[in-house]
Amino acid sequence: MNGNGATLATRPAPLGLLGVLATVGMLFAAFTAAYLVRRTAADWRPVALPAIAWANVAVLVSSGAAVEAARRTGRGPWLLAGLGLGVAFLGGQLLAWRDLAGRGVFLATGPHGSFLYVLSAVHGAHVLAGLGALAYAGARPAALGTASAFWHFVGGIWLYVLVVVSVL
Amino acid sequence: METARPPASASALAAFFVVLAALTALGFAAISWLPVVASEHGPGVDRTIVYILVVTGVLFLVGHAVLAGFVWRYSRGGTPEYRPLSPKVEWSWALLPVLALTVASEVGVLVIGGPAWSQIYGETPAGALEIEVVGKQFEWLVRYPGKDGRFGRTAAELVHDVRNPVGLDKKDPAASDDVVLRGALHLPEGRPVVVRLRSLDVLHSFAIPELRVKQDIVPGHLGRTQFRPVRAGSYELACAELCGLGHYRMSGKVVVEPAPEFERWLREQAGWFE
Amino acid sequence: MTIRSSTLGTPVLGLVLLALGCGGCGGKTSVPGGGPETSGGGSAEAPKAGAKVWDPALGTAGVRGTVKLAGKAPKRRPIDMNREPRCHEAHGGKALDESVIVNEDGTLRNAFVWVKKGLESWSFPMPSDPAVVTQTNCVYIPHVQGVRAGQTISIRNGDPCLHNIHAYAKRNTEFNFGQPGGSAEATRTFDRPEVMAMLKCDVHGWMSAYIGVVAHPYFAVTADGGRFELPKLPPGDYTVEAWHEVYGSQARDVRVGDRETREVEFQFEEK
Amino acid sequence: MIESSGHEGGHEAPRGFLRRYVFSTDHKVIGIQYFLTAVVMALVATVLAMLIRVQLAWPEKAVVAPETYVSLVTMHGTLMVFFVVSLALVSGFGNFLIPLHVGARDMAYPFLNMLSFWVIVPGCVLMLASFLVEGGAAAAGWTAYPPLSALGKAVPGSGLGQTLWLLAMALFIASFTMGGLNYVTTIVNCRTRGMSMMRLPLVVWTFLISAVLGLLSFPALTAAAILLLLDRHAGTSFYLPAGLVFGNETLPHQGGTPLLFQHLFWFLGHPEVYVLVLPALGIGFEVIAAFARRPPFGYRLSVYSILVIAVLSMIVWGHHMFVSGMNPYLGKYFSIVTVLITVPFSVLGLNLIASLWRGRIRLDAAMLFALGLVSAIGIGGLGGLYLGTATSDLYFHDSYFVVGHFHFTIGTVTFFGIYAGTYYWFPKMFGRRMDEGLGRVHFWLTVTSLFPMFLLMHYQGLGGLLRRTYDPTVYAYNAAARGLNLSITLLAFGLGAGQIVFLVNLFRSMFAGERTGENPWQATTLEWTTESPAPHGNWRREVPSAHRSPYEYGRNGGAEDFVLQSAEKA
Repeated sequence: MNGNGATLATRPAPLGLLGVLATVGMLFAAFTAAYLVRRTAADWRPVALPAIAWANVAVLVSSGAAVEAARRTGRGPWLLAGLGLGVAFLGGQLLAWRDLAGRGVFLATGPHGSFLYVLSAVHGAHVLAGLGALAYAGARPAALGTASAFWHFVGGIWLYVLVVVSVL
Repeated sequence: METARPPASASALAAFFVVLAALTALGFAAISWLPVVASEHGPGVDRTIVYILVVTGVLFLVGHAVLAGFVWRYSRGGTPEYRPLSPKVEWSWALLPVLALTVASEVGVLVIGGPAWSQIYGETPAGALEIEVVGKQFEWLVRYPGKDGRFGRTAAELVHDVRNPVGLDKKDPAASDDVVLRGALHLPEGRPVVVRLRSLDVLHSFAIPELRVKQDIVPGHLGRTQFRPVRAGSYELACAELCGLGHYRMSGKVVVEPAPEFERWLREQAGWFE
Repeated sequence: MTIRSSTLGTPVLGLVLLALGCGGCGGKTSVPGGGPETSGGGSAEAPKAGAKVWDPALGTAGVRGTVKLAGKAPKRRPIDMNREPRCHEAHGGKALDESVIVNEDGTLRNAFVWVKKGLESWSFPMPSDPAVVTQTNCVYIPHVQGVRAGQTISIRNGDPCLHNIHAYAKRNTEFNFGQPGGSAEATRTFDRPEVMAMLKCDVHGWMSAYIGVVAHPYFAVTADGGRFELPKLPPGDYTVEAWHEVYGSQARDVRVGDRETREVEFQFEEK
Repeated sequence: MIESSGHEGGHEAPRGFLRRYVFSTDHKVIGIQYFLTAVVMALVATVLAMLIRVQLAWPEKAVVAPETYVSLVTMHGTLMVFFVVSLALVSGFGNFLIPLHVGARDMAYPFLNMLSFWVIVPGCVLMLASFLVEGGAAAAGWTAYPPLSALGKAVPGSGLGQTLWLLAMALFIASFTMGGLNYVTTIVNCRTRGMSMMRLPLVVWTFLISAVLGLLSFPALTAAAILLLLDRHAGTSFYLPAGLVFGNETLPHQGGTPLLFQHLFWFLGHPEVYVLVLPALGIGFEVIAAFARRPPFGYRLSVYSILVIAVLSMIVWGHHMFVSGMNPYLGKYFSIVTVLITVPFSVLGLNLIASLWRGRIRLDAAMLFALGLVSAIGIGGLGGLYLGTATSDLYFHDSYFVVGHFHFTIGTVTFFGIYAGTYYWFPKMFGRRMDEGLGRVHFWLTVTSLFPMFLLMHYQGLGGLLRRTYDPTVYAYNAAARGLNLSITLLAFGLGAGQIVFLVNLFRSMFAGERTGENPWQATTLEWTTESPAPHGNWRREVPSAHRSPYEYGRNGGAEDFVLQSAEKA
């Protein structure tokens, strides 16, 4: 690792990952706080979530399962499946946006809709980053542990976001 | 190695710290620049300031005296020694600042400052005069409920800077007698006042230094502040929150007058739609 | 000299680019209304390229008329200028709201009358003199005026106090700047035709003025007698519009032939 | 994902100018790049400050336009906090020092480190370019409160200038986050043998805590900025309520609340103060130990105090909002916890002073600034009590007292940290010394102008002078307070002149300073065990191990009165 091995020689990846997760977690915590404050306003009208949102969850969860299988077995096809499902999730999110737009809910139509778009877009950016990490891990299997942990975290964040926007 | 005299630079630095501390202490004679107090809760605010001034003044002077003394004393060479402290000594040493600062600072917040804070944000006293102050770039609009004692309905859509600056609804009978003034606030001496605060555009802050009043006005929220003017006179209303290029010019006039004069003045004011 | 962001930016950026060793990437400074331009081109209502140049001196057709107000003239509201004592005194404490001014004969002042349609195929020489807006004793003078699209507007502060000139417009670029007492005159331009652009002073809420930006020189503002006159037009079919800040606008179609002057009357109603 | 690369198998220095000095992954080069970028930004920010002072000294001359003035105060604050102090102190010194101090050949993620620098460069360019766009630079204050920052109609600077401001800040946050990840992982994972956490130099502790604070608090500003951008450009109403009137027309927004932004902003904004101040204190500890020839007083106590400050700093943001219309009970809570921060701070301050006790003080330029820093902490820290106590803040809020206060804390403490650090570590950066005589001139010009200048601002605050006022003569009540403005402006010129001395010294010494050896200050920490300037990979030989405390000064008496941290125990 570091030169002549005089260092503690612990791998920095887990801690670096923890840092990333902490800062991403705080980002969504900040959005949650904004959501909770904003929803107390008089103009708050809940928007029904697109039905496909739940299908997307299933896709994302299966993607997580596939990546996990890839991590445990070290087999490429699992990873490819996980990647494919991740891309499918993003496509599904776009369909969800189309569903919203089709119902006349645009970014600036109302606060709940605004949050749906913003949260899914910010989450989508992290999904893209996760897909990049998984693809990188496809080339360098040593990184798969880190990449899959990030992927699970991103998946978990989306479940959390869905709970926030549908229950609160 | 020890020499009798510290090098000139050490003397100079020590002297600098002493002079700095002395001048700082002297400078706080600027406490006399606090504008005259004209509200009931004002002395509570001033008391808090003076309390902190004394506490921090003592800490500051002692700290700088020690700093200057150490610089002067330990710059003459001598034999330093390596003597790290045991955790126990460290902890017991820490007790001093921890206790002193905790007590000193919380006394300021809770004991000295608390009562004035409660006065400002507590229950509205009975018999209070209610007025409305509307902030907009870069003017203060003041509304009195008029003869019926009720504020009429307002709506943002009705606002017209020249013809209807606070957006009074002509159709509401309570609105037609509402008095609207530009940049002038009249208050009765000795009577509690509640101010409803609104903004038409950006953040403003309703500040009257003599009354020790400062309250941000948040558009979209109906704010409020309360106080009791106890000293007749003419004061200034300032905007204390950056509100644009004319922020510095967003001034107003505050006239505190004996209650009968205030009542007479108010009766003479015509309603906006009269 | 007063430093504004636009003049400040260049040296600051220059300094930085220099320091970053990135000489020669200077950007073009955008100065709103930097100087007079010679045509009101580029907008939908502006004459097309290759339009015939009309010399108003040759004009023989004309439209004129009166703007009236039906109903009881509203009382002019006094303006409370107390916060600006010098202005207050200059008006003897009796400044009045200028939004509706009715002449004794029932005609309306400060109505803006212009040829809205019918001049698209002509182009007109641009006056070299700037239009002028003056802030005197906390009032805009004039209250209503017309300018040519692209004509320089010179903005002067005759008062010792700060005014900010905040232009509200839909089709033109809005601007907003402060003119502390004693400032040099500033110039701005509205590039596109627009009736009306509003000027406001945010420091003195009672101060507002209206500027009709027109692609041609055929506009007028009514004064005493509520009269307007749009002379020296090319013969043709026109839509003439009268605009008033409180009563809105009315349009009339009119055909004028050679050596002919048509009379048009507008009547607004006070409710 | 990101693989730790380090310098696997040998550590050959990259060849070619671009790889060595421009797109370098060497933490030392990156640190110096950050530092020099900060110098450039400091020049601009200083010019802005001088314009502000000129306007305030002669308001009747209207030297700058009012709308430009609000841009000046906004940009001066933004540049100084985020693009000068953060860059020089945290990114600059942090990058340069951390691997050298913990005994690593480079940061844990060198490529990420390079990326973090090259993300901030366009950020700087965007921020400065905003002066050139129509309407000028952002003008809603460095806090960018909406609705002022959200609506171009509200102030000219809230046009394109504010958009560039937000984009530049986004790049800054991205860069700072990458840096923070590197700091934390490097400090925790890449320490050399024997370098236990309790053997870390205090400055490394401050960088660690500062990085953790940054990672946890900056996302709030990211979220706030995203929502603000959408309110500005996409017509959403996160912050914009119904009923905003401009030009007699009501805007279509509904239901937003401007206070939301303030909470999010200060959730970052307050910890940011400690993100900047803590490393300056850390540098103070290093320099004072080396020049007083004593171990810093109460190492453990200082570490715990830093941790307590970090925790407290995350839960006190509301003290910036006492008069914002926040719930008064919340105000009381924030007041109670805020003033508690003075407790760990006073422990740190007293530890710094006590470190001098029975020392053998050498007053080199680095030490002069470190001692000035101690004094500034005293003024800044105690001044905080006036503002942390809700009742007195009612009077001082948004007055020049606040301006004076934060110029001592995130202004003076941080700058003195930067200066002390520069004089101290310059030999390790460039293999040469800075000129000591010029250093002293710099110090004396600085302290004799800076201290009175910002102290006078406190008194102006007592007199009720409000901040961000273009022409204070509008009000009569502040006549006494504003009378100091001319003096303050003259002092500001003096301060500026002093900094020119520093710049001359800095650039002259880079090329013509006296050459130095490995350990010119006879200091103990690991960076002094390698040559000056430190080579690529930091040590040509094996990385030294840590065998003892980082501060064994005054150990043997006599001339060789110190023992290197890497010296094996007998």
